Amino acid sequence: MINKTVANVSEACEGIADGMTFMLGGFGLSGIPENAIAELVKRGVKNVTCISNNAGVDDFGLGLLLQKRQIKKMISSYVGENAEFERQMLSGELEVELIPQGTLAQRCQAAQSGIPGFYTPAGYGTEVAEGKEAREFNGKMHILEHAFKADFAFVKAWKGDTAGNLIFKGTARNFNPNMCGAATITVAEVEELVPAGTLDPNHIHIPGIFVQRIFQGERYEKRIEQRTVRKK
Amino acid sequence: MINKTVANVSEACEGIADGMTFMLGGFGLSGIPENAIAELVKRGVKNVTCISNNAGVDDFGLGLLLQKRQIKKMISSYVGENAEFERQMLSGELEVELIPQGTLAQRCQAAQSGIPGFYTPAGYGTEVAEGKEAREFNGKMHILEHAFKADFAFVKAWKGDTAGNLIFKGTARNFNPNMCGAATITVAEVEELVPAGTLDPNHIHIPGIFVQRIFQGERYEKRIEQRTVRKK
Amino acid sequence: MSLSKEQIAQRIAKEVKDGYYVNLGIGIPTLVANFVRNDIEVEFQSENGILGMGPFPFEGEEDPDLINAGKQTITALPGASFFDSAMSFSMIRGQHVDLTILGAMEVAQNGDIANWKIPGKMVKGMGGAMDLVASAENIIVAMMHTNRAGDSKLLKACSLPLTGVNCVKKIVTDLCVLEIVDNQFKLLERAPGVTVEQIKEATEGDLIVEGTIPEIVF
Amino acid sequence: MSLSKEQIAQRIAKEVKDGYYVNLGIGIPTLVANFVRNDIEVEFQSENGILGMGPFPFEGEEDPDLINAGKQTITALPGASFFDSAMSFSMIRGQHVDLTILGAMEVAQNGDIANWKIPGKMVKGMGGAMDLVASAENIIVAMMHTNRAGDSKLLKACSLPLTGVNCVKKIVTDLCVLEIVDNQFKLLERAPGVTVEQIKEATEGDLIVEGTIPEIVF
Repeated sequence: MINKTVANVSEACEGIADGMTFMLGGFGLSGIPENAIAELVKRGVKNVTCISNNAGVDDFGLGLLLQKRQIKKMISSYVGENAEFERQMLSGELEVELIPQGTLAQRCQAAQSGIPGFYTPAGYGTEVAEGKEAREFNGKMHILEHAFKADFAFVKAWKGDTAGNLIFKGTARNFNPNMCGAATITVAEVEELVPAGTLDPNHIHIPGIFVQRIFQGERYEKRIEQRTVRKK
Repeated sequence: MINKTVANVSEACEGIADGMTFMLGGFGLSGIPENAIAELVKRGVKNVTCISNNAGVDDFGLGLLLQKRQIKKMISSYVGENAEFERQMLSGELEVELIPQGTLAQRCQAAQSGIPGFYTPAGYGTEVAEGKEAREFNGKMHILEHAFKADFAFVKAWKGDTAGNLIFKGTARNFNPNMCGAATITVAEVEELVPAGTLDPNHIHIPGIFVQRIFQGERYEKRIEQRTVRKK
Repeated sequence: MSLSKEQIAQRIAKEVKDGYYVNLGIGIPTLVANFVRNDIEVEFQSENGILGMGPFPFEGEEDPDLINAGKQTITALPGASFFDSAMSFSMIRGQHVDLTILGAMEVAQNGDIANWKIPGKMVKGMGGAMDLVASAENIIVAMMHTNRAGDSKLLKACSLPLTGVNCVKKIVTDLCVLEIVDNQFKLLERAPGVTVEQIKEATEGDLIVEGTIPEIVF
Repeated sequence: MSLSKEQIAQRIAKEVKDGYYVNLGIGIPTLVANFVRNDIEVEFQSENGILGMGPFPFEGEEDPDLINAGKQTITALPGASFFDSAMSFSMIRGQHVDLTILGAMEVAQNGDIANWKIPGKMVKGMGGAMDLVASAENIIVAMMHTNRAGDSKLLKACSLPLTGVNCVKKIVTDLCVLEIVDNQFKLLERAPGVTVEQIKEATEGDLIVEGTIPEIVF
């Protein structure tokens, strides 16, 4: 098998540069690439565009990059959990493109799949549709959306093997599989890295062909955003 | 959980009628819905259009429906293993639409996903592109392809549960997952039907929402088309 | 007496039928799950990637890898499945979800809905709402009839940026149950003790009132 | 001496580099797997849904649920993965596969290829070939230089229905190795003992011959 392992997050981030476009997996704080985000902060990479469903919270996730003003533009579907984000957006320091969540997922998936454009009904008749081709299919209006282009995709999986095969857990899966192979270089961090041949080939969510670099992540905080419980 | 189980293949095929369009999973003879095909032969449904990657062999798979002249039109990517098929096609008895395999898979997937149209480079400049919109994306020509419409999808899985969740095995997976939810009614036959809650929710390939009816299949022959081996 | 949020949810729960896959938005819609009859089988989909969502976990059993679209910790029922975001919206866009219940800031009498943005003031994003309202065949809006300033949220035309056009079918507010018919609000039921006159007053859009309007029965 | 099919495969195997994902077509391309150096890591993709395809199974160990695109029983190597057809073509269309090796009935000097249909005579279908040739950046054709009637298969323009346009990069035949350059066939290597004159005679399309053409070394 082709070996995709790199020693650590630093090696995994080789080649990142100011002005690049990054995809980052996760929904809220669940399934976010914590190690990669920490490395981006540490390296101080600037003027980046981030494609990510959310923007983290003030002091975790992508909020850490926002604090350091490293992000030029966010492409997201929902950004409502972050005061610093709101401040930068309303003051015009931060460019924000809000797009429907399903369109966000499908534009990643389309990039992975070599589908440059597709039609969706989402957003027709709204400001999301402005400047986009509209077309009727089966008596219903749709708009043309394009595949994303990104330099790096940073994803987080539960288990991975040295060949780059990935398995996700629970709802931490979310956008992560759709971003694999959707950028020039896909960097996967995993909670448990195992030798190729350990994972059941029927259970692999993302084959290693979509992953260029994989490493064993460290010190996952896995912070919970809304702890809701019931009494026993 | 919503219970999708039906007693047998006969109940699973309630509502099929002459002139309908069917999707059938499988690649070659691997992962084909053997029980559903036998039922379609038994019921003698006529003038049907079949969307299936292959057309079976003379005496197995969709070849059984061809023998009985039940198929009006085949939509496939490769039909080269079937003498009766070739005879009917060359004599004009059978209408045949050949399309690229990836386009076939994506047109099923698009139907499942509510994407009415998408662009692919496959077939540009060939007779497959005739009458289709061509458009340049990123300096490369693509053609517009549409989601399929079908009345029934017949798929075969390895394991399934009463909620309709499906798990496939090996390369018997192929088109089966992409056809689930791509027709008005999806009928899944499985080698092993288990109670809901038995399967690991992380390992489910197709959630039950894409399946309307599920039943325990019987007497799988699982014929091998090309037995190739090496000596021990 | 206008309905409480719980009562709005309770009334909407009556629209949930056996065998339905249901997507619940944040806020009042989330409460609907508590009122669904327990002699029918329903599965809740959360667009971040779970079908068969269960109640909140017991204290100490929270799993950061198991949340709903509101980022709350949840559980998975036996028979649940997890999937990626693209597949989740295949369920939604592909019209496999039977019922969508969501909140709104404004609903217009042609079925337009606005619920994601107040220009210059509140810009949280549409999340999955635009996909949901553009695709679902059966959309129920749960909301208060008027905003905090007392202005009607049921309008001739939305003033806020739209989430979707011509898509809302039914609305349950603290005052009544309405259906969109022929580009008007048709009054179906009123909250116990609330008069048709009160509803008319609180509704900016055109209201159809035919015959006697029964009180909501839970 | 023209090359045998095995020798064509053996020559093509030299094009397979460490770290490549490779899709092999039916026929001669399938044989390439037998000649890949074993000090490099390569993974074979088969478009029916496996990455990490291994050799044929031992007698008695055939699994009907484990076949390749040629419907032959195969094995999966440790580290292999299975996936559905849509994902398989995501790999292909998305240009994640590094090298595609396939057969052809005709190749034109502009890189056009025909390999799926002889009108009125043979209509087996294109299978995955149209997706492969439309998407792959690195396509090598493996074929005999002439057909059974002795006619050249390397043409100014294809006469058969096309599989793809302007896509072939390299061709290895029983007579030589060619590259498509500026809409012409550029001769790179010749089979041991085969003369440039013989290759010219067997090639209908325009042939570029620059300097001394070395013999193929395996």
